[in-house]
Amino acid sequence: MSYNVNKKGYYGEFGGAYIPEMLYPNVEELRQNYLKIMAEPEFQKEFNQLLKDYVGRPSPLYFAKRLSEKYNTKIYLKREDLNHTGAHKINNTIGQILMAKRLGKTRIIAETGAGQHGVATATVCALMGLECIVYMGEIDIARQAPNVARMKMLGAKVIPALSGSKTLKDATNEAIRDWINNPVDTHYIIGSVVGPHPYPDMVARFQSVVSEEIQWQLKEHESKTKPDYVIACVGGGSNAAGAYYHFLDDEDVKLIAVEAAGKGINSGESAATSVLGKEGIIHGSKTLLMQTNDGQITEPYSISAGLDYPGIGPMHAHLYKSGRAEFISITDDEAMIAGLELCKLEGIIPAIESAHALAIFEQKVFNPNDVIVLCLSGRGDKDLNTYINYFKL
Amino acid sequence: MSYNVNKKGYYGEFGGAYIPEMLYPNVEELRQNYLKIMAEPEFQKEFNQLLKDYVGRPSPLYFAKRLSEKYNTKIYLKREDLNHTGAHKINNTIGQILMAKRLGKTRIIAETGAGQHGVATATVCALMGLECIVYMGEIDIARQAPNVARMKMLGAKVIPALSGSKTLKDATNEAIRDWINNPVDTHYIIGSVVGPHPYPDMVARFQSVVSEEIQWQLKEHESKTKPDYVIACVGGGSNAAGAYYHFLDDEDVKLIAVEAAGKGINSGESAATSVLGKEGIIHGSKTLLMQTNDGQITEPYSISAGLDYPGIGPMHAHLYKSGRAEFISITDDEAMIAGLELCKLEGIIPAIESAHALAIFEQKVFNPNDVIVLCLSGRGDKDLNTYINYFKL
Amino acid sequence: MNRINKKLKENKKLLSIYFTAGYPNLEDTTTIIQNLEQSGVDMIEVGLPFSDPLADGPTIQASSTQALKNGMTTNLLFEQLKEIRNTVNIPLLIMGYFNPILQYGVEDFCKKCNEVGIDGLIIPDLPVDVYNEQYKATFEKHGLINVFLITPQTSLERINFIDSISNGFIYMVSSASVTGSQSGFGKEQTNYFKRIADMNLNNPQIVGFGISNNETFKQATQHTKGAIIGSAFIKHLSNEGVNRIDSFVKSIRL
Amino acid sequence: MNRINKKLKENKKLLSIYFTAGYPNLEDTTTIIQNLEQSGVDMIEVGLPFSDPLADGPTIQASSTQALKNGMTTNLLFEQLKEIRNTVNIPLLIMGYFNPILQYGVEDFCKKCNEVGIDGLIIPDLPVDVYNEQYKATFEKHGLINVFLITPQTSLERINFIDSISNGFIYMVSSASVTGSQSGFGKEQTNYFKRIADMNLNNPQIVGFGISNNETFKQATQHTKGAIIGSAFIKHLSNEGVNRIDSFVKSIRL
Ligand SMILES: Cc1ncc(COP(=O)(O)O)c(C=O)c1O
Ligand SMILES: Cc1ncc(COP(=O)(O)O)c(C=O)c1O
Repeated sequence: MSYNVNKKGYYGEFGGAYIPEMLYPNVEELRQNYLKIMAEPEFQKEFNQLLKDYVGRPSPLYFAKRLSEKYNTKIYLKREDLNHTGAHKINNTIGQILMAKRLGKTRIIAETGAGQHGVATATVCALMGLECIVYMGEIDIARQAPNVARMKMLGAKVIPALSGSKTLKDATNEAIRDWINNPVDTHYIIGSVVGPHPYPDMVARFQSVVSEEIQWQLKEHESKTKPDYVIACVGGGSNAAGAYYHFLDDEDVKLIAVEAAGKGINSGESAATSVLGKEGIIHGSKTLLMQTNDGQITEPYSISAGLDYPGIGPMHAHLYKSGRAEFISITDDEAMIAGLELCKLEGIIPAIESAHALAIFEQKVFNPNDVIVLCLSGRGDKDLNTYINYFKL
Repeated sequence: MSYNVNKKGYYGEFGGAYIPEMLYPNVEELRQNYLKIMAEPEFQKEFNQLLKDYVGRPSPLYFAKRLSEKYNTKIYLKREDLNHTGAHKINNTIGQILMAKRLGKTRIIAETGAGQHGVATATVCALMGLECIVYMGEIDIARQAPNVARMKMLGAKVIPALSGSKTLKDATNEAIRDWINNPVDTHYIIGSVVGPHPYPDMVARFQSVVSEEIQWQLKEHESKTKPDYVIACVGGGSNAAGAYYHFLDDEDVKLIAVEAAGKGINSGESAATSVLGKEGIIHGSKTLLMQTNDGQITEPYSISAGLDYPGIGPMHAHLYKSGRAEFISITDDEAMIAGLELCKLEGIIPAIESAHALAIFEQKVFNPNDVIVLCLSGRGDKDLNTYINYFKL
Repeated sequence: MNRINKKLKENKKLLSIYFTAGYPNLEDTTTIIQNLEQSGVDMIEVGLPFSDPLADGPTIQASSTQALKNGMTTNLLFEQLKEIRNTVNIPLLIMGYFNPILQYGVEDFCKKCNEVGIDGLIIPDLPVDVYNEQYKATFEKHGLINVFLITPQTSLERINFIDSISNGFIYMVSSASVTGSQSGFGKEQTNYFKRIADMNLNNPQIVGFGISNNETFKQATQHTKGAIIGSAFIKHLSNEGVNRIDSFVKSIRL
Repeated sequence: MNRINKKLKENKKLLSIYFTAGYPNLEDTTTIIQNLEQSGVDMIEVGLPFSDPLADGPTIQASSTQALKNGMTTNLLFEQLKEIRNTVNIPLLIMGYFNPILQYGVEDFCKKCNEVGIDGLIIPDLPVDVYNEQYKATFEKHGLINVFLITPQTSLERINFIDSISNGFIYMVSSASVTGSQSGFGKEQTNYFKRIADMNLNNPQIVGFGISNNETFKQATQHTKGAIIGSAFIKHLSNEGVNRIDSFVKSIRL
């Protein structure tokens, strides 16, 4: 069984491009060109140079000694928090901005939840001198204020999404509407492995640098290229996709995907798509999503803006359905405690998204000899207010 | 002429250890051991491993294309902003915490201005499981709130300095008082190339990794190991010391030090020590400092907390007096505009400290073929409020 | 013969109206349909509301949200339409996003449409090729006409393909945009209408998006078979409820 | 013979008092000195205020800040002390940080001290070796005794060295701490006092830091020549101004 995308844009039964005709030319243009462009040596050179000199790659693979001691196993953190702008999101935006330029686009739009993708998009737009519009749910604008300020500094226009749950899902709707209205000059930089084909595959490929590095970095540390486990949080699933990518077809490497249980799976305030979701269509892709019996998309909830999304990318839907990855849900409280624990043990303030992944060490027991790579998808600077208020520091 | 420290702890006529007897045992212990410990292979190994896997070194040397085009010269940015915790400060705190552990210390104190050194100290203390107390001026606590929150998250105790100008100078006084009161178990991690010998030399050596990397990185880009200019902002002078270190004795490499002119050199609200200062003693070191005719230390002013210090390290006093480095003062307004310019041209939000260095391109004309390395000492996340309010974004 | 095909044969410019089922009040559906027919409307798109209507502008979005709040569901809509053919003769289409239909079951949905007398479907996010490969047979089995959209950016080749698999009309989006975001047509649009007309497609074209009054209706139908009004009618419903529907319709066709 | 040396020869435990010149009011300096002598104090340290007194606790810090605000300067202090020897006989030392002295010029400063009748200096941040190499000759030329500090952490070797270059007394810091931060002495301190006494140094020892009342004065002087009170006296001045200085002094020596 392959866990990668097929020619038609599907992962197993998930994926595809369920888009209004108005988007067809744009998406089709991308579909026809993305692999060709990505294969161009000039593209590769520019992409890799920027990842190195601008983003600061390779991001370290850090052996977390005190965390490992506490949980009596071997935990490596893949330090995407050290990337320029503070999360894995920029791997993708660098790739997509180069793509957009080659497609002759002059105007860039994006959706954002935690604001990391918005900042990463605003950043590459500044770098390339392109106009940038970012849609962001009104609630996320309030809870991720530092990132809103950063986008403004970078010259992006931040437009609040006022409909629905006023979070990532609604920001995505608004971005799609913008793209429909601006079909010629605009490229939509989607921030995760969601959306119509070829987005999930394209974003996964741009993020795959994460697992590419893990292979040779692990070799330096452990004299082997594959870990026993790869763990990542899943909002849309891009950091997980990047961390899994080169291990997808190697079943020796166990994959763990961590979702946000919010106030509890059965609380009605959750974003644990694999448990609560059913097959359906969201944002142009057939995948798992949280919805009513009637097919109305549910308003999700998580303390973490980046996980507060009612779907997961089609790759992850397939990994779940096929059993290739284990899915675990983590509540707000568990995540917050794990986030603070990393601060205290390792001197690293994680994004609350990443803190969800960290919380699994309280849930699942590993062997002392297990080599675990956890994708630390972002830093917690954007979440300081949430942490401080939560812990009353 | 040598620009490095001599055996007695002086740079030319500057330096020494003008400390109360109560501090003598601590400072002497350090003086007798620091070079020995730093030379130990075990120390080197641990230090370099942490710089690589934890801090994320090497920090990139990034060719800033659009900035270079604008100023018609070749500008490379040394990306210390990409280090873990967001500034160069952590190079030094990693070194000093390893030093402190080898000296058997269990309690760490530090002063901080911008909060970057406080965060970097709190970080390494968490990493090593050591108690951490950070002194910070009350005014700086207000203007660098995100860093205060980070220190708390990391488990450090932040104690406000309420005397004097309530900024870095006063926080340093408080830290010294603490050290006097706790002479046995405590190590004082000074955050810049200031203080009594051997601090300026020790901190410069820990920061020297910056210019060590510049050499081989520049070779990759320009097929030569030395730039025509190295530019850095100077608060106490540690990022500058690190960026200059391996070029100090090579007079082909021109050094430019950028100080904070605040509201203008002659406004009475400034921190431009080289212009306004005279020789004297501050925080245990003979150097240049801003003072009254009577020898009372002046309360400095800069919009940038990290440059708001009435002295400079003795290395810099010597570089100034000897003419080895050119000193340029930049006002608040000039720095803010240069900071925003970097956001818009390169997608990088610089610390306001670093923005002072960037502002010199409006002051000084370089040749199109000049290869300039500018130390981008830190990222501007801590300064978002100041930027947003200043530009009314 | 399907009511849509019959209607398309009439020698007139067709006026089609979209409204969101369950808006402004949950039970307004049949009243609105009846009033529209009585006012001389030729065809109606009944909107099945969706939580995330990403091809719609703010007006239709807001009406969908309100309709869902009011309690509209797929089952309820079919319930409301159960007896519609006792009173209404003009073609009725359901316009809705694919996910609610998928959850209902595409086969069940088509069957039910047929039972209550729905003539066709417009599903903006059901792609042409997916329809063609997976659902065409089902739709046809239940006598439903599926309507595809084209836009000014749609390639000639693709228009021909869409024409080849259509058996009713082609929904011609006036300009690339979400619903409700245009005011008046310019030269660009007129050229586009003419360009398509000159293709002599098998299926007639009906223009949607941006038609709000007599002037735009006339512009839109100069080279086409008809026009669809959506947002402008939703605005009328917001302002006046189900009252004075006939004067709204008359203001369009004069 | 220097007044300090003469005083140290007296067969009694010496009480020395520190105050900050210019505090609480700018012109209080001579009044305070005179009152202290009249109350039976043996020696006085006149504090030259400094903006950044990093070896001092909050009480003395605050008094320095206030004194500078009041307008105290090095020149003014010398001006105030110009006639002091007309009325005061006990030894007077100036205690201050090095930077103001450096700015005045060390040679000029020493000369001026000598002129107005200052007998010695205590400069906490002038290191022993710098003094020894650069300034000893100057101090001696102007008849000034420089007083060095030792603490419980000072090594035997270093104490012997300090003793060798001292020619007055050794300022024994009671415990490692800034001024004003102790309350009462414990066994550790007493052992330390005794340990130093047993060294039989050339220079007698006077204890400072943490002496605030009769009890601590007695403890401190059991094994030493005398004790210095700083913060406790500054607190008296804050509360009562220059009034009742004699009752403060009597409360110490009873
Ligand atoms: C730090 C961080 N981690 C994880 C996520 C979740 O996104 P994804 O699942 O695409 O990695 C986000 C989204 O904003 C994020 O900012
Ligand atoms: C980002 C940054 N740059 C520069 C400085 C100034 O310090 P130094 O001159 O020691 O590099 C600071 C001090 O906090 C800082 O945070």
